[in-house]
Amino acid sequence: MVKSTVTETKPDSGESGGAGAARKPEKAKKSYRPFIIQAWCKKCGICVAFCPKHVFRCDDRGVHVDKPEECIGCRFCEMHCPDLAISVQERESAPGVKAS
Amino acid sequence: MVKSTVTETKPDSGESGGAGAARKPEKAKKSYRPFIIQAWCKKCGICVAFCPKHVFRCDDRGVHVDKPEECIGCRFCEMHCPDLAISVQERESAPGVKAS
Amino acid sequence: MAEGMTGLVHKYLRHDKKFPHIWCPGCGNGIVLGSLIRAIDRLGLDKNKVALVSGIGCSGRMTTYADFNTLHTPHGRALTFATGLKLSREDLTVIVIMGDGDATAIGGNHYIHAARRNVDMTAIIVNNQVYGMTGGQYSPTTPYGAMTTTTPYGMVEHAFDISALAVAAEASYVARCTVYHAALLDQLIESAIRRKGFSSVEVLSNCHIQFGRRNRMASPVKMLEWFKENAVRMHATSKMKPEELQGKFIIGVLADSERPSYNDEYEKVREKARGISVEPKPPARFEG
Amino acid sequence: MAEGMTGLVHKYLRHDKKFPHIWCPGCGNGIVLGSLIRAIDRLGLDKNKVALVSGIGCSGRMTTYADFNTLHTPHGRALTFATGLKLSREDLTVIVIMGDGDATAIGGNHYIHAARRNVDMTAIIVNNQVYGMTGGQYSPTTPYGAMTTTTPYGMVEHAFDISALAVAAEASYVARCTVYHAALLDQLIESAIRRKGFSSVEVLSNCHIQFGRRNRMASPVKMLEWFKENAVRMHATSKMKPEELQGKFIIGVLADSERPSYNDEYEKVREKARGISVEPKPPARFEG
Amino acid sequence: MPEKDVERATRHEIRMAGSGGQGIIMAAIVLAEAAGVHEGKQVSQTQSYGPEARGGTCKAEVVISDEPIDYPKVSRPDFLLAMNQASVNTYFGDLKSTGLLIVDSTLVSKVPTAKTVSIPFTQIARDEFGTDLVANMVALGALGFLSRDVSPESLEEAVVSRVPPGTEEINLKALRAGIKAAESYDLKKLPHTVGEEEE
Amino acid sequence: MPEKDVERATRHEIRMAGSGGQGIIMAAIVLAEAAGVHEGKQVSQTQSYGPEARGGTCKAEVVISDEPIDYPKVSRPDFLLAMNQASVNTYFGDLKSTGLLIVDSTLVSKVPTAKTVSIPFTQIARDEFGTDLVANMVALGALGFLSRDVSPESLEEAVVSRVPPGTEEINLKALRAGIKAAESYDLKKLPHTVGEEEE
Amino acid sequence: MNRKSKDGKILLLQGNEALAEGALAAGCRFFAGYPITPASEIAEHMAMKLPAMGGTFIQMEDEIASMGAVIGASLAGVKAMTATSGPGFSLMQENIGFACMTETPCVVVDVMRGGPSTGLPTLASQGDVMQARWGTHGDHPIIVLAVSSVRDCFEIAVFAFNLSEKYRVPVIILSDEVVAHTRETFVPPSPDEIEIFNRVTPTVPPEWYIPYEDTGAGVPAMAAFGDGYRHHVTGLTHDERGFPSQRSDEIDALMRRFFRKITQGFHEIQRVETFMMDDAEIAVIAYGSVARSSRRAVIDARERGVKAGLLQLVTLFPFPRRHVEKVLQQCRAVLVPELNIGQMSREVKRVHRNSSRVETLNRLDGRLITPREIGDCLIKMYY
Amino acid sequence: MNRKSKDGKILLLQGNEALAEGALAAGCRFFAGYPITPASEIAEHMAMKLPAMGGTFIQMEDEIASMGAVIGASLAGVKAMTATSGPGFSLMQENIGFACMTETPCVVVDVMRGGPSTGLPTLASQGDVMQARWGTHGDHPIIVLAVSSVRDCFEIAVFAFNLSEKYRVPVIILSDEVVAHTRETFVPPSPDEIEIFNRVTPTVPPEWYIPYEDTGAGVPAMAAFGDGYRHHVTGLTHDERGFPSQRSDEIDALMRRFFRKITQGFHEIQRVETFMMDDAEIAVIAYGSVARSSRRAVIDARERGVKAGLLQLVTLFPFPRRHVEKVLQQCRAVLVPELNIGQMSREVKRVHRNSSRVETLNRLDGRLITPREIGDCLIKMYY
Ligand SMILES: Cc1ncc(C[n+]2csc(CCOP(=O)(O)OP(=O)(O)O)c2C)c(N)n1
Ligand SMILES: Cc1ncc(C[n+]2csc(CCOP(=O)(O)OP(=O)(O)O)c2C)c(N)n1
Ligand code: SF4
Ligand code: SF4
Ligand code: SF4
Ligand code: SF4
Ligand code: SF4
Ligand code: SF4
Ligand SMILES: [Mg+2]
Ligand SMILES: [Mg+2]
Repeated sequence: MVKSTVTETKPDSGESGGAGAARKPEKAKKSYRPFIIQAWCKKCGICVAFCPKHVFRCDDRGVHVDKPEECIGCRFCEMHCPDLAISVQERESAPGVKAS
Repeated sequence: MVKSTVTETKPDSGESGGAGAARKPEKAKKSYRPFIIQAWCKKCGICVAFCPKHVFRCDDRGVHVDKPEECIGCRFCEMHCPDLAISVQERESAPGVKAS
Repeated sequence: MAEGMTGLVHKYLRHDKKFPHIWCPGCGNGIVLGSLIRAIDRLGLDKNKVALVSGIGCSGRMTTYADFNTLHTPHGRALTFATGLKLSREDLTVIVIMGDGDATAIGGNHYIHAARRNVDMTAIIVNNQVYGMTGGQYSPTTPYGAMTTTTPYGMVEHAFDISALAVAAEASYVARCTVYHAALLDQLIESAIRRKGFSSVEVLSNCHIQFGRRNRMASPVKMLEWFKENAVRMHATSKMKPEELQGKFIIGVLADSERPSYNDEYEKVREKARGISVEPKPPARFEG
Repeated sequence: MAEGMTGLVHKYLRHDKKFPHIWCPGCGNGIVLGSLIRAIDRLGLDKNKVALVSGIGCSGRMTTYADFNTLHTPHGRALTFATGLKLSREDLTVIVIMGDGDATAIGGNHYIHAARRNVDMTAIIVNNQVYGMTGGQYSPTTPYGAMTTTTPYGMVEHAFDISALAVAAEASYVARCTVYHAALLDQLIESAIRRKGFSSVEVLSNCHIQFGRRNRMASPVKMLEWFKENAVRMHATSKMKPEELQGKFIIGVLADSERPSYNDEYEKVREKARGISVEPKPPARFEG
Repeated sequence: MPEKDVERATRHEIRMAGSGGQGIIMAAIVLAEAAGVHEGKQVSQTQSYGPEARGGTCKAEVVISDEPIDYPKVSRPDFLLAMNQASVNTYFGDLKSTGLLIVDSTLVSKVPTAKTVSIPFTQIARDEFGTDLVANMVALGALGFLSRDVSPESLEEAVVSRVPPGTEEINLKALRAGIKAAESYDLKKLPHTVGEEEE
Repeated sequence: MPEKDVERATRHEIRMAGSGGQGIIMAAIVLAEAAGVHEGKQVSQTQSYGPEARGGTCKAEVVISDEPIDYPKVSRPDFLLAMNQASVNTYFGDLKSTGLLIVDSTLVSKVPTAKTVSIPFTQIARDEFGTDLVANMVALGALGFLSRDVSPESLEEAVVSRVPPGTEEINLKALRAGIKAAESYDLKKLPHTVGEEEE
Repeated sequence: MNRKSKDGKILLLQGNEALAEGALAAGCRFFAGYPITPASEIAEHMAMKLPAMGGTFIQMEDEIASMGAVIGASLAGVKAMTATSGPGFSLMQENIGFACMTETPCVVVDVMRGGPSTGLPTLASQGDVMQARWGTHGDHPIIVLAVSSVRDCFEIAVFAFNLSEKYRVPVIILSDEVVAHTRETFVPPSPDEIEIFNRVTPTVPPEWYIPYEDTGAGVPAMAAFGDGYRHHVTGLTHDERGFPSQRSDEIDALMRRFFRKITQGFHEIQRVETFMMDDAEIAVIAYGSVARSSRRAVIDARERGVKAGLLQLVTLFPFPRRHVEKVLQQCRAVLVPELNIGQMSREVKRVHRNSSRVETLNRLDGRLITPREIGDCLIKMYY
Repeated sequence: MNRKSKDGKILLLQGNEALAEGALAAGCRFFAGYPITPASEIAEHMAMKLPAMGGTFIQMEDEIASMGAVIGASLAGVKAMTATSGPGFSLMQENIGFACMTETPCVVVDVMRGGPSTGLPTLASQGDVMQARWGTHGDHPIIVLAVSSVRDCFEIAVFAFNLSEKYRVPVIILSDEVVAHTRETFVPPSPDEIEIFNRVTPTVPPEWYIPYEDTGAGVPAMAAFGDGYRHHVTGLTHDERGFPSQRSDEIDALMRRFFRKITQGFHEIQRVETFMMDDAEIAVIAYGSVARSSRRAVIDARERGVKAGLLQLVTLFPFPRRHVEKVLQQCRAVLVPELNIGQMSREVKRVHRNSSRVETLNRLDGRLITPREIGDCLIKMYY
C-alpha cells in the first residue's frame, strides 16, 4: 500500500557539518575515504543526500561508497549517520572494518 | 513561653491603599467612619498600624475605633483587614452594623 | 444592606456558616479574599456563573467561604480540574486560587501547561513563600538563605520567579502584586479576569506565622512593611539597574497580550470536524 | 582500533550486544547519540564515572546502547532519579537524555525544578516535536497546526519554547541545536557537561515516521533540510525582527552563567551543621 | 459510666486544653519530658487540634505511669487543665470522679464542680512578666505541682531543655510563679470527687 | 502434536509475518474487513510486534469462522504468509499439517516444505508499480484468493475503504496482480500436507 | 470514518475503538488523556469523534492532569472518561480517590499491559486487578468491570457510564492488550436500543439543596456547576452540605453511606456470565481475554467428556460473591486462570469454605493463556 | 538536638522522630521528601540530622520526584528513604513499581491519615494497608511493616532497611497519626547493639558481573553506579544482564524470582508479636496503634475472666499466614479491629478455614479504637 513517497533532495553542497562545524575539511595533503558498516546501515539516505562530493550512491542492494576518491574528509556523513555506520578514515583503507 | 514579640510599627501616612490605590480619599465634603465587626476581628493590628489618621486603638479588650472623626475615607483599613471585619461608611453610622 | 466591605461580605460570603475564617490573625489570605470579592463585584458577575477552584494549603480554604460554585481539589491539581470545568462549561468564569507550593512545587507543571494552552481562566497565586498549612517547610519561592523547618541551616535553593515562568510559557496576562498593595490588587485581578485566555496574578502574601516568625518578621505589620518597602512598580524598572532590583518585588502587569483562547480554538476544531471526513489513521503502533 | 566513528563506537557502545539499534532508519536519535559520544570522548571522561539516565520514549532507548552506568527510568522522571544519583555520588558525571514529551509534558515540572535547583548535571532533550514511541500523538512542542494522531484536525495548542522555560527557571547553561548541525551539537554538549550546575541542550531531531510523515516531511532528508533552512544562530537574532524569527529555530548558546551548584551549596550546609547546635523547632503543626 | 479499663493505680492521665497559640502542647511536652526523661517514668504525650492554623481549640495529653503504657491516649483524666471556658465545657465530662479540675480563672468564669483549682494564669503572666505568652508555663508549674508526678527540679530541667535559647529565664520564672500559686492552694479543702454522687 | 482444540471445520486461521514497515498489519485488517464486513463472517484480527519502532519483526493474524470466535489468536495456522526468511523460520513449525505456506520469493530463498506457493510479491510490486510499498497488497491478493475465505469483490471493497484516499487505484491494481499471480498456481500439484508424515 | 459497510451496519473495530464508541453512545462528551500503549487508540478515536459531536477532547500534560480534567468536566455536568495503562493508572490514583470522596461520576479505562513499572508495554497482562480496587489511599468502594471482546467493550462502556451516573462513583474498566488490539466485527445497536442512565439532578430550589444528603438509595442528587446550585466540593471529609467536617458522627455517616450505596446495588452492579454451567462439575472462573480462552477450553473439555463450565466475571469489584459461592458449592473443583500471579483467585479463596478445590493457572510473560493450557488443567483436575 | 537528658540516655521522642532516628541508625544517608501531615516531622528531623552525618536531605517538588530521587540515591549505593501520607503515597506508586522491577532497596514510610483523598489530614487511619500491597500496577511482591510505638518506630526502621537491603525490595513502613505524634521516652541502643545488613555487592571482576543473576537466594549482588560495574537498569522486563527482553522464558524467570526470593525469606520477614496467647481461647489480631488499644483490652478482658490474647502483626505483607492460621486454629473466635472498613480482616478471612469465628471492629472517623470498644466486643464474642 502506498502512503506517500519519500522524496530525496539534492545534497547539501558547502556548509558541511552544518553551521558551526567543528571540523572543516582538512588540509588538502591528506586523503580520506568513508567506510560503511553494512550490517548497521539502514539505508536512510542521509549520507547520499548530503555528502557535498556525492561520494555515496544508493541502489537496490543498498548504499555504497561510490566515489571514494572525491572525499574531502568533511565528516558530515560520519557525524550524521544515525546508525553510526560510517567511519571516515585518513588512509586508503583500515584493517578490521568491512568497507562497502 | 516566649517565642518572640510582635513589634507594631508606625502607620503608613500618605499612599493609602498602597501604590496604585483605586480610591483616593474622597471629596472633603463627605464624612466617613470605619465600623468593626468585633466577632470577626482577630486583633491582628494591621488597621491600627497602617491607618494614616490613627483612627484605631488597641487595648486589652481588643481593637476599637478610637477617633472616628479623623477618618478621611481612604479605605486602607477596609481593604487590608484580613478578616473582612471593617466597613468604612459615609454616614455617621449605619443601621445593623455593630460599631465598636 | 450596609455599604462597604460589610455589604460585599453579605453578598459574596458564606459568612453565616463559616466566618470567622480559620486563617491566623493578620494572614494575607484574608486580604486576597477581600480583593477578589471586590474585583468580582466590580465585574458584576453572576455568582451562579463563577467557579472558584482551589488546591490544598491555607489559601485552598478560600473556596470554603466564597458563595460561588466552589471546588477544593487535591494539592497541586486545581488547574487541571479547572481545565475540565471550563472546557465543559464555557459560561463559567473560572478562577483558581493556589498557594505557592500548590502552584509551583507539586503543581508547577500544570501551571506552565495551563499558561501554554491558554484555556480561559484566571490563576491567583497566594505566594507566602512557604508551606503554611503543613507547618512552615520551604517552598520553591522561599528566598535564598531563609530559615524554614526543612532548611534548619538556611535555604540553599534559588527561588522561582513564578511570573517569569508564566511569561516564558506565554500566558496571556501575567501580573504580580503584594497584599500591601490591595487597591492595585483589586485592579489586577479585575483585568486578569477580563482578559480572555489564561491569566495569572501572583500575590506576595504574609505568612508571619510560618515564614515571618522564623525570619525576623513575626507580625503581619512587619511583613506588610517589607512588601511596601521592597515593591517596585513594573514601569519603574526600566530605569533601574539589575543590582538595584536585587531582592525587590516587581509589581504590576508583566505581560498582557491577546491571542485566541483554547476554547475559541477548539470551537474551530468542532466546526472543522463537522465539515470534513477524516482519513483512517495509519495502523502502526509501537511500545511506550 | 579503527579511527573515526568506528573507533568511538567500539569504545563507547555496547554495540556487540545491541546494535543495530531499534530506531527507525534515519532517526535523529542516532545522530544525537553520535554527538554525545564524541563530546564525552573529547572531555576524556572515565566511562565508569559517567551515568547516563533516560526516560521512556524512543530517545529513552539511548541508555541501552551506551557503555556507561545507564538508567532507564519511568516516563518523565529521569531528572528526579538523576538528582538522587548526583547528590549521592558527586564523582559521577550525570547526563540525562529525554524526549520532548518526557521532559516537557509529563516531566515538565522536574525540568524547571532541576534548572532552579542547579544540581550539577546535563539534560539533553531530543525534541522531535511528537510522541514518537507511542505512535505519533502531539507533544507540548508540536507546532501549531501540525497533524498528529490526536490532532486529526490540526494542533490548536501553542508549543512550548523549552529552552525559554529553562532560562526562566535560571538554568546555568541553556543551548539549542538541531541534528542537522551535528558539529555544533558536539560543541554544545561538551560545554554543557563542562558547566557546573544544571545545563540543558535542546536538540531538534527528526521523527519523519511519526511527525514528518503526517506533515509533508516523510523522509529524514526532508526533515534535516527543514532544520537547515530554518535555523538561525543566536548571535544573528539581535539583528532580526520578531516577524523574521517566526517559525525559526534559534540555535546556539541561549544562556550561560556561573552560580554555585546545589552540590556545592549543600556541602556548605554540611559544614554548617557540623559546627552548630540546632534549636528545637516550634511544635505547632497543622493539617495539610 | 466509670471506665474501668483505664483506671490503674500507677497510671495518671492528664489533659490540658485551651485555644491554639496558648502553648498548650509545649507545656504538655515539658511535663512529659520532666516525668519521662528526668524522673524516669513511663510517659506518653499526645495532642489534637482543629483545622485552624491558629486560634482553634487545642488539646494535649500526658499519661504518666510506672508500667509500660499500652493505650497512649487519655480517656478519663485525673487532671484537667482548662485554659479557657470552651475547654471546661467540652472536657469536664471526661474527668475521673476523683479527678481535679484546674482552670485559668482569667479566662474561665463558670466551673461545674467545687473540686476546682482556679488560678489566674494569664493574669499572672501578664502582671509579672508583661506577656500572655508565658501563661502556659505558669499553668504548667501549678499542674506539675498539683499532680505530684514530677518534682519542681525535673520540671525546671525540662523547661530549660525545651524552650528556645534565650527564653529560659522568663519561662523558668513563670514556671515558679505557677508552682507558688498552686502551693497556696489547700487541696484538702476541696471535695473528694467532682461528681454529684458525693452530694 | 496436533492441537485438537482449535481444529474446527468452520474456523480458518491465517498468519501473516514479515518485517515492520512491510504493511503486514494493514493487509491483515483488509482481509478481516473483507471477510467480516463484506462477507458477513465472524472474524478476529490480532497482531504483535517487537519494541523496534520500525524494522523489527511483525506478525498479524486473522481468524475467520462461521461461528462466534472465542479464542481470538491463531495457534495452528491454515495459511502462513511469510514476507521474509525470518518469518518462515520462526513460524513454519506452527503451520497445520494440512496448511499452506505462501512466501514472498523475492525475500525468501529457503522453504521447508514442498507445499509452498512462492510468488515474488515484492518484485511484482517493484516491477509493475515502481514501489515496494504495495507488495503487501500483492500478497494479500494471492492469500485472499488461495484461502477461499473471501471473494475478490469483497477484498476490493475492503481495500477501498481502508487505504488512504488517493491511493485506492494503485492498491487495487496491486491486489489484482496478486490474485492473478495466485490463479496461475496449481494447488493440486502440491502435496496434501506440509509435514514429513506424508513422505 | 469509513469503517462501515455500505448498509451502515457491520463495523470492524479494535477493542479500543469499540470502547470509545460505547462511551460516546453512553453520552460521554469529554475525554482527557495522555497517550500510552496499549490504550492510545481510545484517545485517538475520541480526538476524531468528539469535536463533531460538540464534545471535547484534550491531551493533558500527564495522567494526573487527565484525571483532574475528567473530574472537572463531570462536575460541570458532562459525562467524562479517560483511558490509560498501568503506569498512567498508578499516577491517576490520587485523583481517583478525589472522585470517590466527592462522588463524582467518571469512567477510567485501564488497558492492562505487563508490569510492574514500564514492564512489557506491548504485551497483555491482568496485573492491575487488585490495584483497581485498592490503588488509592484510604477506604473507598469502587466498581471494577472487565471486558473480553469488541462487543463487550462497547456494551460495558455503556454499562460503566450508567453505573457511574447512578451510583456517583468512579467506574474502572479493565481491558488488556489482547482485547484492546483485537479487531472483530460488530453491529452497533441503534440509539434507542441502548439504555442510558443520567445522574439525578436536584429538583428542589437551590436554597433547599443538600449536596450530600443521605437519601434512601444513599445517592444524593448532583447539581452541575453553573446551574444555580452553588455548592462546595472538597476532598476533605465533609458534612451533608459539603463543608469540611471533622465531626465523628458526620464522617462516619459519610463513609458508611459510600459503602451502603454500592452494597444496595449489588444485584444490579455484579454482572457475570455463565457458560455450560448447568450441570458443570468443574468450573473455570475467568475474566477479560482469558475468559475467551476459557470458553474454548470448556467446549474442548466437554468434547473430552469433562463436565466443565465457565463463570465469566464481568464485574470484578464489588466482588460478585454470591455468584462465586454458588459455583464453589456446585463444583468440586474450580480453576482460576489469570495473567498475573493470582489476584482474583485470592478473592475466590477468600469467600470459599473448603467445599471445593481452588486451583490457579498463572502466566506472567505477556502471553495469553491458551485454551490448551486451561484444558490440560481441567483434565488433570477432573480425573 | 537537646532532647537528651544529661546522662545521654533517655530521649522523649515523637514516633516520627524515632523513625528518623532508626533510619539513621540503620545507615540511611539520603532522604528526599515532600511535606505532608502527619509525616512532615520525619523530613524535618532528617533535614536537621543528615548534613552533619555527611548525608543529604532534599525537599523535592512532589512525592513522585521524592521517590525518584530515593531510587537514584540507592542506585548510587546510598541507603535512602522517603516519608509521606496517603495522598503522597498514591503519587509514589509508579516509582515504587520501578524499585520493585529493578530490585532497588529503599524504605517508604506512609504515616496514615483519614482518606480517601485529602480526607482527614490530622486524624488517624489504617486505610492504606491494601494500597501498600497493591498500589502499583503489575504484579510484584513487596514488604509492608506496621509500627505501634516510639520504640517500634526506631526498631522497625532498622528492620525495614535490613530487609530492603537483604532482599533488594522496597519496604513500606505503615505508621499512623497516633503513633507518629505520640511522644514517649526511649533509650536508644548503642550502635553495637544494632544489627545492620548491607546489600551484597559484587566481588567478581566487572566483566563477570551479571546484575540480575539468579542466585540460590534469588537475590543478585548489587553494584553501585560509579564503582566500575557499568550496567543497565531499566523498568522494562529484562534479562539477567539487565537489558530489555520480551522473551517469555526470561520474563517468567524474572517475575518468579521476585516472588521466590521473598517466599524463601518468609521465616525472617514475617514478624509478629504475641501477648497472652498461650492459653487464649479468643484472640485479637491487630497492628499499629490499634494493637496498643488491643493489648490494654486483653489485659482488661483477662481481669474479667475472658481468656483473651493478642496477635500483633508487625509484618502485614507478605501476610504472616502461618502465624494467623495458628491463632485461627487455637481460638474459637478472632477479632480484627482496624481503623478502616476491614482490610487485614480480609486477609485473615482468606486464610481461614471455618475453624473459628472472625469478627471485625472498624472505625472510619479518624479516632483510635479504644480498649473499651475492643473489650466489649471480646466479651460479647466470648459468652
Ligand atoms: C499530594 C500531597 N502532598 C502533600 C500534601 C500536604 N500539603 C498540604 S498543603 C501543602 C503545601 C502548602 O503550601 P502552599 O501551597 O504554599 O500553601 P499555603 O499553605 O502556604 O497557603 C502540602 C505540602 C498534600 N495535601 N497532598
Ligand atoms: C506514565 C506513563 N505515561 C505514558 C507512557 C507512554 N509513553 C511512552 S513514551 C511516551 C512519549 C514519547 O514521547 P517523547 O517523550 O517525546 O519521546 P520520543 O518517543 O518522541 O522520543 C509516552 C506517552 C508511559 N510509558 N508512562
Ligand atoms: S547515513 Fe548511515 S544508515 Fe543512512 S544510508 Fe548512509 S550509511 Fe546507511
Ligand atoms: S567525509 Fe567525504 S564522504 Fe563524508 S560527507 Fe564529507 S566528503 Fe562526503
Ligand atoms: S485589621 Fe481587622 S482583624 Fe486586624 S485588628 Fe483591625 S479589625 Fe481586627
Ligand atoms: S478609611 Fe479612615 S479609618 Fe480606614 S485607614 Fe483610612 S483614615 Fe483610617
Ligand atoms: S499559617 Fe500562614 S498562610 Fe496559613 S493561615 Fe497562618 S499566617 Fe496564613
Ligand atoms: S518513531 Fe520517530 S523518534 Fe522513534 S525511532 Fe522512529 S523516527 Fe525515531
Ligand atoms: Mg505557601
Ligand atoms: Mg518526542
